Amino acid sequence: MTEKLAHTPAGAPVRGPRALIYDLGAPESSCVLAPDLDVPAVQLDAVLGGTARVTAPRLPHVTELEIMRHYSHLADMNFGVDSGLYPLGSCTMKYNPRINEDACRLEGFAGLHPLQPADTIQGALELMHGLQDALAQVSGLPGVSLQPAAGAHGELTALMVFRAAHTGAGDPRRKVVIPDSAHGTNPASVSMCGYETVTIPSGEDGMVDLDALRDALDTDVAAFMLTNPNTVGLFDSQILEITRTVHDVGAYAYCDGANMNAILGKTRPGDMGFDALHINLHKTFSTPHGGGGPGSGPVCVTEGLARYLPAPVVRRGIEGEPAYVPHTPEASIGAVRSFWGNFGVLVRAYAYVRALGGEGLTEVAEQAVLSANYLKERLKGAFDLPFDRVCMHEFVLSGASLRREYGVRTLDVAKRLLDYGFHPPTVYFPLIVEEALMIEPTETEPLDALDAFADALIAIAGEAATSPDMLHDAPYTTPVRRLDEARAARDPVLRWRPRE
Amino acid sequence: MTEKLAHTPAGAPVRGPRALIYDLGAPESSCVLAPDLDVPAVQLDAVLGGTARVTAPRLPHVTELEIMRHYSHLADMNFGVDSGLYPLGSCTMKYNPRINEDACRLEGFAGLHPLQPADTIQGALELMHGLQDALAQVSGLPGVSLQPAAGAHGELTALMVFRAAHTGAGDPRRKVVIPDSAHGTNPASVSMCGYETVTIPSGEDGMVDLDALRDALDTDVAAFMLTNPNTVGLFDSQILEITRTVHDVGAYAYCDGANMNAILGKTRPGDMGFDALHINLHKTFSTPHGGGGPGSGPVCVTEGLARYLPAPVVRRGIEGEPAYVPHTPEASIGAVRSFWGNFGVLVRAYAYVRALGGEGLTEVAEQAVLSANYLKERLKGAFDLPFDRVCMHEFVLSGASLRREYGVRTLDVAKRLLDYGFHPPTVYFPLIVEEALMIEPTETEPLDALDAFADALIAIAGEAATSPDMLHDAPYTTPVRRLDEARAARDPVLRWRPRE
Amino acid sequence: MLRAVGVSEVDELFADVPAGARLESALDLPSGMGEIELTTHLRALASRNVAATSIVSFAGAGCYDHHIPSVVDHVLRRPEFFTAYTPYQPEVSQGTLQAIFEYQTGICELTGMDVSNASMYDGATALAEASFMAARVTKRHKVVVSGAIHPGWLTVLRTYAAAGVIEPVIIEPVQGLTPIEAVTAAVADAAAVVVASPNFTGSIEDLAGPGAAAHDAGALYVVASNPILLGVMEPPASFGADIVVGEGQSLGNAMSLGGPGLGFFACRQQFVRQMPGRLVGRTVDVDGNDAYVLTLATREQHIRREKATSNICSNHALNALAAGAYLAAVGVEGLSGIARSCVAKAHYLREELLKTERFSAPWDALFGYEFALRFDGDVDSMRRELFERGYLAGVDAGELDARYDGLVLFAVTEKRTRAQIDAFVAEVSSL
Amino acid sequence: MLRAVGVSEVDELFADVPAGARLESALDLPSGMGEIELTTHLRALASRNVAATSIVSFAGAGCYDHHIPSVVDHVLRRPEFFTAYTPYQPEVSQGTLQAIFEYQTGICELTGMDVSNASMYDGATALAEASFMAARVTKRHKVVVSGAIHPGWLTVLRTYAAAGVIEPVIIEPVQGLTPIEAVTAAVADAAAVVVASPNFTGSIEDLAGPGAAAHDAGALYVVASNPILLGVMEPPASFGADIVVGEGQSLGNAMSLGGPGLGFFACRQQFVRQMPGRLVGRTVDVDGNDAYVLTLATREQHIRREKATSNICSNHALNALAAGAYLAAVGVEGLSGIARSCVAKAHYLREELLKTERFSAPWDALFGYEFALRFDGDVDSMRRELFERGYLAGVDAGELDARYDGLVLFAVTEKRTRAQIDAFVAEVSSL
Ligand SMILES: Cc1ncc(COP(=O)(O)O)c(C=O)c1O
Ligand SMILES: Cc1ncc(COP(=O)(O)O)c(C=O)c1O
Repeated sequence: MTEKLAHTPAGAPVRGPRALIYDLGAPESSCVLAPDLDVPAVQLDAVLGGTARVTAPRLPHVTELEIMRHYSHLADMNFGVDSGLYPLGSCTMKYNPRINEDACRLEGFAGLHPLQPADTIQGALELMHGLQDALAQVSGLPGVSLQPAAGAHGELTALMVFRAAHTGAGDPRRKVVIPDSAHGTNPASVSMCGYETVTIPSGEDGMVDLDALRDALDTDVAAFMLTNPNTVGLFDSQILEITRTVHDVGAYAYCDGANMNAILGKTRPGDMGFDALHINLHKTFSTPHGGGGPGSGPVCVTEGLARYLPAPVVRRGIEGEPAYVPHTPEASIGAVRSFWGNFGVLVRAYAYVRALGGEGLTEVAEQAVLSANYLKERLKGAFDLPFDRVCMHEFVLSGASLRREYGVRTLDVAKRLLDYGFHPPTVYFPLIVEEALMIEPTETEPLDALDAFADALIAIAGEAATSPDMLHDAPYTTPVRRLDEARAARDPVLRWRPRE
Repeated sequence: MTEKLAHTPAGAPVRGPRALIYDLGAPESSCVLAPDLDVPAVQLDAVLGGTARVTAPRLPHVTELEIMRHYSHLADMNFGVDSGLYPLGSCTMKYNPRINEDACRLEGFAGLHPLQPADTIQGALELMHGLQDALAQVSGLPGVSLQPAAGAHGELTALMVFRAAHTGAGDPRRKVVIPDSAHGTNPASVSMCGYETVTIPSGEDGMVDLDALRDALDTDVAAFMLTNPNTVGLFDSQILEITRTVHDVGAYAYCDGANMNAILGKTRPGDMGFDALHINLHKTFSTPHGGGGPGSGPVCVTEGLARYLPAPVVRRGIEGEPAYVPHTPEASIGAVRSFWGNFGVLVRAYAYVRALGGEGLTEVAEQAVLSANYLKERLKGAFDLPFDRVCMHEFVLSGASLRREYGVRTLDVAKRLLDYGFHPPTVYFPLIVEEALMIEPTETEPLDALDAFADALIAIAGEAATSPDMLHDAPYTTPVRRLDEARAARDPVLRWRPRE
Repeated sequence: MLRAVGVSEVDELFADVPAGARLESALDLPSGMGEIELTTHLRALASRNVAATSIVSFAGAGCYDHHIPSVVDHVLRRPEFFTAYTPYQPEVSQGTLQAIFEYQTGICELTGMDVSNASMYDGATALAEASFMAARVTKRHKVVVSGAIHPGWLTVLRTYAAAGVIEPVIIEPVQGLTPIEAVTAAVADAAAVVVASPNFTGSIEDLAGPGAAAHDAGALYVVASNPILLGVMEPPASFGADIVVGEGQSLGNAMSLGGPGLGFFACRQQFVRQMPGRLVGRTVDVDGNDAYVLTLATREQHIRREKATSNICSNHALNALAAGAYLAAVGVEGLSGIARSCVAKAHYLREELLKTERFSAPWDALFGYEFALRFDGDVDSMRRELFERGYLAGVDAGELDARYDGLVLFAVTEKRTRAQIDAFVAEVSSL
Repeated sequence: MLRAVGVSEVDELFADVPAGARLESALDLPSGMGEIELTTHLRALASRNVAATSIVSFAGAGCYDHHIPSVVDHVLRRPEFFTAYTPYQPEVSQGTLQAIFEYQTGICELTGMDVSNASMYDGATALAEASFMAARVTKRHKVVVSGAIHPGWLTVLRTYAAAGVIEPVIIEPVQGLTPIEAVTAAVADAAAVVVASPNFTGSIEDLAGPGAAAHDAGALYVVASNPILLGVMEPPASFGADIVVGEGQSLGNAMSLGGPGLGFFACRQQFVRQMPGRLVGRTVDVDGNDAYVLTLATREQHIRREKATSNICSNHALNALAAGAYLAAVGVEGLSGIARSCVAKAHYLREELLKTERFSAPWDALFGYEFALRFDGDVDSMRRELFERGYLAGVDAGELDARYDGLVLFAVTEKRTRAQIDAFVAEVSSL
């Protein structure tokens, strides 16, 4: 006991595994009850016609104190951007400004019902209109839908738009081409939209292999999807040729905008020749990731495609209308989710845009790229650097040598970083780099933090040489340690059950 | 390095000592700046007449990310009621309901200027009036001032009222009698009010020694101050005789209401014969302690003394006035601080009163007393129990035997409790019990938590027998360990200075 | 930093951007604002809206003004939760993972299903994903859908269906309910039968019939539920549901103009490997401690790519966290009490509105806490007039679907008091 | 539990309460409310107030409508801070302790003093405590106090003085300033000379004169400061202050009807052992790590009892935490910018108000961001009328002290815009 305690951090019950909330409390506990009924009671069985519940659900039975302690304890076991550097490549884990959190909680935003008359939500519509404008401006693509709930949802929406446009033009198509470095959502969205995925290999240099692209393109191809800057953190300098080539067969060029943070104010997907783009507001526009969501994935399209966007979009009112009104584009595909979009997220993104302005957004890109290059330079001695050139906002290291020489894998390095107090980078993505470590520091990390992170990774590379076995067992200091993931998948336990 | 890291908890930079915020950041960083000036600029030196600042203060230079990380890290090193059981005797560390925190932040409360016209703050005045009423009701003393900022401030206020009353009656007095078990604020308040403290010893049983009291009383005594239930957690059953005796010499009986939590709805200081009382809203009325404050220490007095209370109090308006108006009692002592009181704290206390109602408050006392007795019964085998009888909301154990038999002191026990994830009880107070451990569980702790705490204390008593040395070095698992307090006092370092 | 990177100005780092794609001018956006101006600006925008929560609202139609327990937002404000990414590193993500595991449990308990995923974007997309899943499981395309479901959800389903993966057949409602005969007639070769209860107009459907029809035809049975009512209504599992979906906004999430909400998605154990979305499972770590982890990821896009069960990546984890905290705050007693309160108040309002004779009942179906009435005048001007007087007089159902022209949909939550209802009815009478 | 305790009902535990003192009836209080009703009730109360922050406020007089950086409240909401007690157990209180140590540093930097305590209740009590401390240090009683300090603070000082420990001698202001001759005339045998700059009417005092007078007479020099202005004004230390106190509400704390605010208290090193209040100091732990701890506790009531330097126990730690976070958020550039902005806007408003000719200058003193003007009509009805139009037209100084009858005190913070000022002045002109 003592021994164990001596290794248990402060507030022992506050760290390490914790009972499920379903196993806490006394049976009669609860925290918020309905108010006393001030209207005549109803006989549930009568009004519900025999569908009244027979067996009550088993829900937690706890007091408010127990709830706060429980979630405080859980929070203590979590690592967020506020806990330390979170260089998850492709995820843009920048700081989430607190004023955004305040803004979305203002009653004039949080308390709005989605079906209120338009003249009672003019502030909200003005905000969405302003955000549409800003996204059109940074993307160079004038048609904007704020409806998609996340990046993948935006991809799907854009593909639906392409389908509608091709079908509308009497030119239905069946295939979508993507490079092998693409994020998994791209091919998955392709399938959901009823297209077939054609994957082309990337070039040696991580860029699009133009020949492979040309080979894959034909008049049955609806679109080519590309992340640019791409998933190895490089800007594809052939981009104008790529989009031209795609357009040549009557296909659309789609930009996965997950990496917009690198190019804000420096170059615009529309100017690169893309026809459509999604933007992850939860990456580039500083809205929090929420432990997995909610995000928001607005889609920006060319003027020609704007008529297909899902409804509603917000436009300025004309004579006799309020200043801003909802609008259904003429050939709208319909709607990809309920109501307007993830409005609470849009408020945050809008606040961010207004805080920074055009100049500030441009500085974001510059600093993000500068910080990534700085880290890359500091780290390229300790790890393999497959693409040794200027990178954009992120770069990919490889642990191939560490693996070959010491049998230390990238996973070990990642887990060991946890002991040093850092969140690991994205690992094993993109698939085209062996033992990949994809590092995106973001512009909000101070130099101190960048240096401390580089120091840690360099120290770990040293440990790989001297104590590889120690690394296999890392981490040592986290609330739980390496998990048996195989067991979780083999025999899935996906919910609490009462103890017998 | 590895060795050390292996003992460093998750998110290493998030636990353990941390750099001062003054040593972080880059020189040019900042987070919130003034808006661009939209009026003519002024020449500071001119308008300030040569008092313009020559050398700028050295303030932190950090980004918002750095601020949040810094304070998140600091918070992680802190233990609050939300972290676990906090049985600090005499402090009533009950759960702080979150709705109170929401309420005091409503703009209609938080955004009020103290000198707004009364008709523009009717909601606030109604709230304060309601709280005055509630405190009068639970105390049995009809005159209430919400102005004092804390318990000690309330004591001082009440003593000032006594002084004014005696002086007003042409009977000025010089002494105040207190028992040796009194809290330190009592004699300190006595001195601040220009009185002399006369300390009388407590009886063997922890109660007032009536004979000693009678001996100390004379017509130069202004007041007798008593905590009842007292600081060993017992209700003094001679209370009616005590207050009668005090009144017999023309002195006032003052109740230190720090222990009101035990008696809500069961008995009232006014009915016990007390003339005045302070109530710590940050104890009995669930407002948070804030890491040391702000609290609030309203004073309740008899009808006869109400005319001396500090101004303003809130009364109902009469013909032609708003519903509630500020009022200066006819013989008011003046004011003991600026404006109305700690209004933000009053809002929380009011919310608590309204949430519980009379019945709920009474249940609070019952459960607080029951929980304390339960813990006492569970622990009396493992520690000495100087007063082995029914207690009120708290009780005092003694570590005298542990000290004698194993050389383990109460301080060791307290520090060891930290390793088990509990905040220690109040130790070495009251002064009249050797190696005291004063335990107040409060009514909000669930049975599970009480049992876990009892188990931990019993385990530690066991460790005292088997491994006393281990206990001398406890705690082992906290962000920092035992501190060199002597050094802090010998050579005080009370502020950051820039590194040379 | 520039020096360390070996460039003399930052623009050199953007040399890969070809001349033709470079943005030569500055972004045409309003210039940045400090926090002080921004606060003023945002407050001004917010004040240009009239929040439903600041007046007396009877609007529902998929987004409800339920009480949000104070503790929920205090949980959500913990930065360790909201500033974290998807819990890919379980060693430092046990907070999110355990909270989601608890959320999954709550959804299973409410719906009676075996497994719940970690959340979807909203109820409408959850329903669309359920249809896609049924098509995958049954290798069929036709989806027989009650036309009485939310018109907005129908639109989403139709939009998703344009890709050709599913083919919805919409069953025209009769008297506000889904006619079982029409379902039976359409069900042959169907991948799924989809019914919502309560449906868009608040009516409670007979859930047993369509379930039997579905199963007889080898189709899956997909039911959309209201999670608050599941506190007092028999779970869809009892009627044979294979997949249960719904909008979970009511469980502790602000209305926030309808987003972000919470799509919940639960199904029977046998279909778990066909589910869309993330799943959190329990396992042990090397020290033998219980620990939680994302599992069955081979269904997902980052592993399975074009063969994935869905393209979803970011979900609505924080909303699920809110739902978990909500269920903990109310417990079974609170939830059933809230549901009873809503139901009783809705029945009271309907009675009183009928008494005014300005409203008439379009049909006589059972309902929970939402119902449709026909107004004897112009719905739009009635709602505007009542808005001026401080009431959000339900939802103009005809605005969502011409099929419902003239109908007003009223929802009554536990937040409404009898006094508010009486005052509202008095205003209606005085129109 | 009853069984474990050995009683059959809970009332047995209250047997010690004598019959005559037992409360036989139930408490006469409104019955309890669930969270839902309570939320409604509290919102209704709040809405019966018009928050100064929701209109355009020019009120100051000791409580100021400065911008509170968003980050400050996010820090304060961490339950580990606000649900903790006074940091008596340093091993699990490093968060509070380090934050206070940083706060103490900030106050020292602003005031130029050597040491700051961990906070007092408010500016007024800090001033009273400073006078008591001076009496203790000098073993004298007389305190020569500028009559130009805040009338509310004067009242508090007089109230505290009734105990006889100090004897204030109030120096009547002349033309809104403290006449040095009068100070010099009164200073013999004084424990302290007390001056505020800016004073109640916003005027900047000559701080050097009274300091010299105090020191010549062997008295301590106590100065009350405005912490925002210390961003651009020379610290009181430069004028010989021995103790500097003030109201710190402006540093990140809501106005909240004037409480809780923050009393700051700083002094020269040589007096540290005579200071009231808590002090946090740095030391090391057994492992040699830097650590923070409450120190010099032998000054305090729990150790020294009747000989303590003050009776203060609970202080305003959380407000000090807010002040520390505030100073971090604004930094030196932000603080001086905010101060400049306030000063410039106040000077602009004064100019414009004088142009209306409804106001006249009672004197011609230098000022920071608060100033007094004489109104040519009834102050009360003017303020009421402007309130109706959305303005809190300063503070009626005569209400606080008859000496200021007819004077209106205007404070202008960085939150006010020129547009607001111009619109306000236009309203004044139209009166
Ligand atoms: C390159 C890329 N594309 C698409 C996505 C999917 O975005 P979301 O998670 O918002 O659906 C991601 C997210 O990680 C990504 O990195
Ligand atoms: C018995 C007793 N009296 C008085 C006080 C002083 O109260 P405060 O800290 O609110 O000034 C305390 C606080 O601990 C106490 O326990």
